[in-house]
Amino acid sequence: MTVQKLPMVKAINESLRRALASDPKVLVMGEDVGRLGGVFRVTDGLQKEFGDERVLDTPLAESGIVGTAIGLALRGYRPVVEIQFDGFVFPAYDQIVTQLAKMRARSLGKVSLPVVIRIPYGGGIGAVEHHSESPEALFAHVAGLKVVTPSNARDAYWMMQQAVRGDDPVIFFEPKRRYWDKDEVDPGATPLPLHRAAVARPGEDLTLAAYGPMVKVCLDAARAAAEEGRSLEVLDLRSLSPLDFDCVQTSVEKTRRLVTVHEAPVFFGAGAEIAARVTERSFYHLEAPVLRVGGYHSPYPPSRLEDTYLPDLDRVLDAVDRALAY
Amino acid sequence: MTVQKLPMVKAINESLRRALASDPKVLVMGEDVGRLGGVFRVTDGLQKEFGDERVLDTPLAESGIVGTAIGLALRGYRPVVEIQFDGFVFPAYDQIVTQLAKMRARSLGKVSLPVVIRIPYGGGIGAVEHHSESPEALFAHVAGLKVVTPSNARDAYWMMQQAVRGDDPVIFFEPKRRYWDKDEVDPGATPLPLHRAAVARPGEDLTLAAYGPMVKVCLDAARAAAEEGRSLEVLDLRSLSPLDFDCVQTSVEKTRRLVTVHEAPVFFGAGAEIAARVTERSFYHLEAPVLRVGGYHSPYPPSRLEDTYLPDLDRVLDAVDRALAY
Amino acid sequence: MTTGTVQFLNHEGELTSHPDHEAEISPDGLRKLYHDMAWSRRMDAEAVTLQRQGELGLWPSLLGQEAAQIGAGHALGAADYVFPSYRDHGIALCRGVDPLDLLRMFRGVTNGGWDPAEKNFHLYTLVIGSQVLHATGYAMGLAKDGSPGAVLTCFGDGATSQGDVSEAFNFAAVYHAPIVFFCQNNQWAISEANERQTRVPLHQRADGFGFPGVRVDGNDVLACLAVTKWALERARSGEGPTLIEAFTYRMGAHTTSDDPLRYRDGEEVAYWNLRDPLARLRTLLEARGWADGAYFDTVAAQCEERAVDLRARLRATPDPDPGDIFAHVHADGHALVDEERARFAAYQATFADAAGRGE
Amino acid sequence: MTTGTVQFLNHEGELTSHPDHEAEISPDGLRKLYHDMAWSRRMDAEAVTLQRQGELGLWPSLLGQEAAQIGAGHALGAADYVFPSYRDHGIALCRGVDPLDLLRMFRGVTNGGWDPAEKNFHLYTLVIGSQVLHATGYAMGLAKDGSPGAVLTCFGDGATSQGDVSEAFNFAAVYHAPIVFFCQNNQWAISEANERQTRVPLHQRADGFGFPGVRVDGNDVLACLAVTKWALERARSGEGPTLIEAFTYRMGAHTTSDDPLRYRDGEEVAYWNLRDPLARLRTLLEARGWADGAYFDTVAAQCEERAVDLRARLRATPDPDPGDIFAHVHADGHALVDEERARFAAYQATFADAAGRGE
Ligand SMILES: Cc1ncc(C[n+]2csc(CCOP(=O)(O)OP(=O)(O)O)c2C)c(N)n1
Ligand SMILES: Cc1ncc(C[n+]2csc(CCOP(=O)(O)OP(=O)(O)O)c2C)c(N)n1
Ligand SMILES: [Mg+2]
Ligand SMILES: [Mg+2]
Repeated sequence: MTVQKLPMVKAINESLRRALASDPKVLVMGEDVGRLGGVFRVTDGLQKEFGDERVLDTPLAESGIVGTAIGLALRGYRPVVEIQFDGFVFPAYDQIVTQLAKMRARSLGKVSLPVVIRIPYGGGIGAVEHHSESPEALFAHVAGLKVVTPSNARDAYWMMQQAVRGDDPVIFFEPKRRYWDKDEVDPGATPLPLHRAAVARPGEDLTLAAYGPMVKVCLDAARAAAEEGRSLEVLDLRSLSPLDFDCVQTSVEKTRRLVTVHEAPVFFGAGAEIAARVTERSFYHLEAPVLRVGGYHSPYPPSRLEDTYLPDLDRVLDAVDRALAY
Repeated sequence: MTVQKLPMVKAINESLRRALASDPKVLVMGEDVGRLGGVFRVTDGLQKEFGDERVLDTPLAESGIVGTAIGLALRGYRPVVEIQFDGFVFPAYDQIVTQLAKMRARSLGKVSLPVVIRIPYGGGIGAVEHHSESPEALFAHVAGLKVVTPSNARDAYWMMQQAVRGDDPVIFFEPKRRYWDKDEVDPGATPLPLHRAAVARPGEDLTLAAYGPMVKVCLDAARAAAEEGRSLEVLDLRSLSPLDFDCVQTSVEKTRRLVTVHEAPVFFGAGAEIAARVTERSFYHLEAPVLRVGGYHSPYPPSRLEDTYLPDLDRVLDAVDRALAY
Repeated sequence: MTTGTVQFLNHEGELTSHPDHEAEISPDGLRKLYHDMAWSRRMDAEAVTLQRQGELGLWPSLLGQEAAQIGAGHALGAADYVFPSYRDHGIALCRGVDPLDLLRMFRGVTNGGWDPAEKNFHLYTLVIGSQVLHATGYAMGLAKDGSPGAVLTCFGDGATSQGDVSEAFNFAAVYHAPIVFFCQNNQWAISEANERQTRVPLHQRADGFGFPGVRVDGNDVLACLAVTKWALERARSGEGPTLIEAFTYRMGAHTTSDDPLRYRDGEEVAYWNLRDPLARLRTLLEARGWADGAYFDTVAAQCEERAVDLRARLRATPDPDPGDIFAHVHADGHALVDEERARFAAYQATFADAAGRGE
Repeated sequence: MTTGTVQFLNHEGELTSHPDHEAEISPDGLRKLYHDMAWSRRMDAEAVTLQRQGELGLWPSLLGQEAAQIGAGHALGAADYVFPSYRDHGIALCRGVDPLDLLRMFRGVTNGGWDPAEKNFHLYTLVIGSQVLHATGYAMGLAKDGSPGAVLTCFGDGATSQGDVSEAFNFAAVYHAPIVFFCQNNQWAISEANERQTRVPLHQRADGFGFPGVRVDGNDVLACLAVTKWALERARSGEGPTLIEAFTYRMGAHTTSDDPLRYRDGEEVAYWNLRDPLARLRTLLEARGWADGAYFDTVAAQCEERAVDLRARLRATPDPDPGDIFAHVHADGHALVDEERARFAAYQATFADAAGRGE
């Protein structure tokens, strides 16, 4: 593969192809990932290229998929598991939380489980129930897991490379509404470390901290704010566990104001952790409380209401206004 | 039942007995809850008294237990489900998150699911793996659930009464290390509303916000601090979803300093939500950042290390010192 | 245990027999079955069209499964309760559910919305297998109540792989619950053929849990009706659960988002086209002289009319009230939800204000 | 399919036969089996005592299940891999696991701690049923590797109710994995008798997933050995999974925390005491003159010696290093864990300082 402009689906596809090609222990498994190439076509063509011993269409059982992936990892394989949609990860939650996350500690480090669990997540695609959720906080709270989420195709490519090569379980959240956004992917580049946040847009007056699908919304907000003479810095957190608090701290100690943005409900969400920790780290620097923009504390609504439910440019700017008013 | 001094196990037992006696639709179900009376004896004698059509020993399958409880609730029953230990709730997590929590909203309010899920939780009893965890944040983040946890026998009695009578699903966390602590229970008293926090000990200099097993630790810390002339206010939150932020706010605007304490890992834990919201509500009142004391971001350790892992009086006082140093 | 696949109407439209079961055959009954199958097919086609036109977000077509669903639907008594999956439009119609309710859900107006107790037809469940446990619990409740009803729950071949479904089988067996597990084996779970889900015929799964499993020709409405009736009767009379595997075929795409050309060949589809559940019943009705061209024209015209009406009603469906986001989360209220609802209202008001000020 | 319960040694110590299977009988082999059963029982009793003395937090006794475990353990080849539950001390011993490793876990020194790859014996799993999926995945891996080994996984009768176990049965069947599901049906899941878990004999569960299920007399070490060997051989030669239900009895409490007098009667226990797996083998050995009093005395003395040694080693086991809390969470590090570890060290140091200053 050469330098190409790719949509995120294709970038992940290429990254998986490279992983499969370069390490015979890498497996791809999940529902419909083989013959169909996944409902989003992320694994398109991989079974054809690598065979059904490497790319497995599994029975329809998420606990079974993750549970057998753990067994395969114990046998030396490096499974990359697809959960078809965010809302369908919960049948596998027990295996993830009690087994995948804890087995290394349980074995005092004698066992590693290099399993990547890919989860297309988030809303904004007009889908039916359970197809638009953002359950990342439910994984970030769990010790033993790493939780990452790219916001663009380039990061998706590289972060998948890094996730597959690492020896720890990684929950890899893919923002499905950004699947078709294109970005330049250079397979020869040197990527940022997996758990490092990025300054997606520098600014002076206030920091917007977002990840995954909301980075674009924040960039749009920053552009809109710029027209009104406000300089917003946008952070793309990229990783939620660990979370690059150094990056957030540096930014906040410059701008003195922070707004967090995610699709998931605010209550007990990532914004809470960021607000709490940044306030502790930079107490005397903050001129306003950290404000949080996110989903409401209600089940994800039917699609005709999702535009109302999801944070958008207006809601971000509203929070910006409120933060700047302090 | 008359006014009695009861340990928490017995208080919950009496509360369930009363619920079973006063409403024929109330059921108790779970593993070993019938003939054995539960591994902690919380349901002791109930099957004998109400028969095995009301108190059901179920197959060993948590998803099945919660899933059938949902069906029973749809049929008009009010099941009180026991999960044997905190670490075993995860096989039921899918049913809880995608069905129990969401069905009412899904039906536009046409269906209610009055299901109570009892979960003995927390550490400090020298148990083996999976028997000492505090997964409350994983439920509080989920819209559609109510999450409560008593810290003492009296509250346990009343909160169970209220949980069973309410029409919403309630995750009822029972602090197992406080099961044998006694308190006076008066079945004729008027209880505090279920989701109201309580000032467990008034104070002036700093607020300690805790719940469940950590309330006692905080009360001990407050007593110790008092000897050094420091007046700590201890809040017993009692409910995590909803969380009584008015109570916390009132306290913090008086004391101007807040330390949260829980056994669960700090990262993405309840302390984060409390810190974020209280800081937002009372930004100009706070003289120090909200400090959080809790578990580390590692799987709950083997029991010989749990005293090191769990917040104790010293760690609470250390945080108090740090908060007061601002 | 029933032996072999139960079939009463083969794909050539001829009546056959089975040693263990009996079909009820009356011209009137057959016409009613035909009518309901035709309407479910027409309604389904309308929904597919509406999706193509952007009126629905998604539609899972029942095309090919009409016999299974209308057969099962006709077996139900008034006191029986159904826990459907998401493709069971035919059963919904049999229960008297307004198809608009189904369409509203796939339009994204609600995530369910109808009152399950009204027609004893639970909301659709999208998480594969979950409802099978709810159904089992409900059946346990029926038994506790001494109710004369039984439960029928629907799920697909793929669903049988889910732990929840096995747990439900076991709970139902252990508690001897009055329930019929109605598995529509349409051969495919999205792109995965049966052999990716199971090594053996699915009705066999029941053996391991201790209740009978029966395979019926799922494209034979008579067989589906007879066996479901028998199984419901067993349930009602305290004989416990039954698993029915209705062996059928998903003639269309998994949903309107799916492209089956990517994973299955035309030959297979052609094979099953010959086994169309409606065609064989029509052949029988015509052969026996129980219905003629005029009858079929009338049915088609009726269906057409209702489809037009359905379309009009769907188009007139208003978008949901944003307040729905907060309104139905809890029965007894929740301080945070209330707070967010109030803040949301205030925030919305700023736009109204802004608009009012002509901004 | 094997018919009936496989048994070669009845509870009176007489050899019997079975049409489908064959026992290997040699004085040497039987003595070795007896020895291992005796040692596992003695080791187990020592652990119970140690728990009573406060040296262990908990102990799940294998009492009564020695034949099942030693039989299965002796069937294993070096390349085979075991995924145990938490009561499989006998199999652990057969694999060469140091019993101290088991005790350390129940002492609360570690949540596992041994290297599973060293003896091809995975860590104990406490969440009921989870390991059965791991075992299945591992077996899928063996097959991919073309390895000569097979997997044996252990679980209880209660575990069969868990969705994970059914999912594992199905994955194993679909992928034709080289695995033996070894279910020790000890009649009880804590306080719940078999009829609360299942309506039919558990070996029957396999039928529904498409592989053979066999019931063996779980108190007959010869039957357990022969059938497990046969099943492992099937697995290794590409014939797929087998479910073995070893029909045995938990003679003691569920764990040292349990009081079985609350839920089962003495008659049942007495019935099973007569079926003690060790007693019947001893009867056979004595009747045939393959072992005499002196032999049994020697075995007892050896076991005693090892038990004393084990106790001494356990007592000498140091408490774990608090650093263990942070040391093994991740292979590639984690900034937050590192930060917390550093803060923890600094905090601990304040106590050392305080102590140093004589406070
Ligand atoms: C728990 C869960 N996992 C995955 C999905 C995504 N999904 C939707 S339908 C489907 C296939 C279902 O196949 P089957 O059970 O045979 O029913 P059918 O669609 O053929 O009627 C899948 C995998 C889901 N809805 N729920
Ligand atoms: C998922 C889960 N639920 C509940 C428990 C609590 N528990 C521990 S052992 C046990 C009974 C297990 O019975 P069985 O499978 O027959 O095994 P046995 O103990 O008899 O060997 C239960 C309910 C658990 N460990 N895991
Ligand atoms: Mg299907
Ligand atoms: Mg057992």
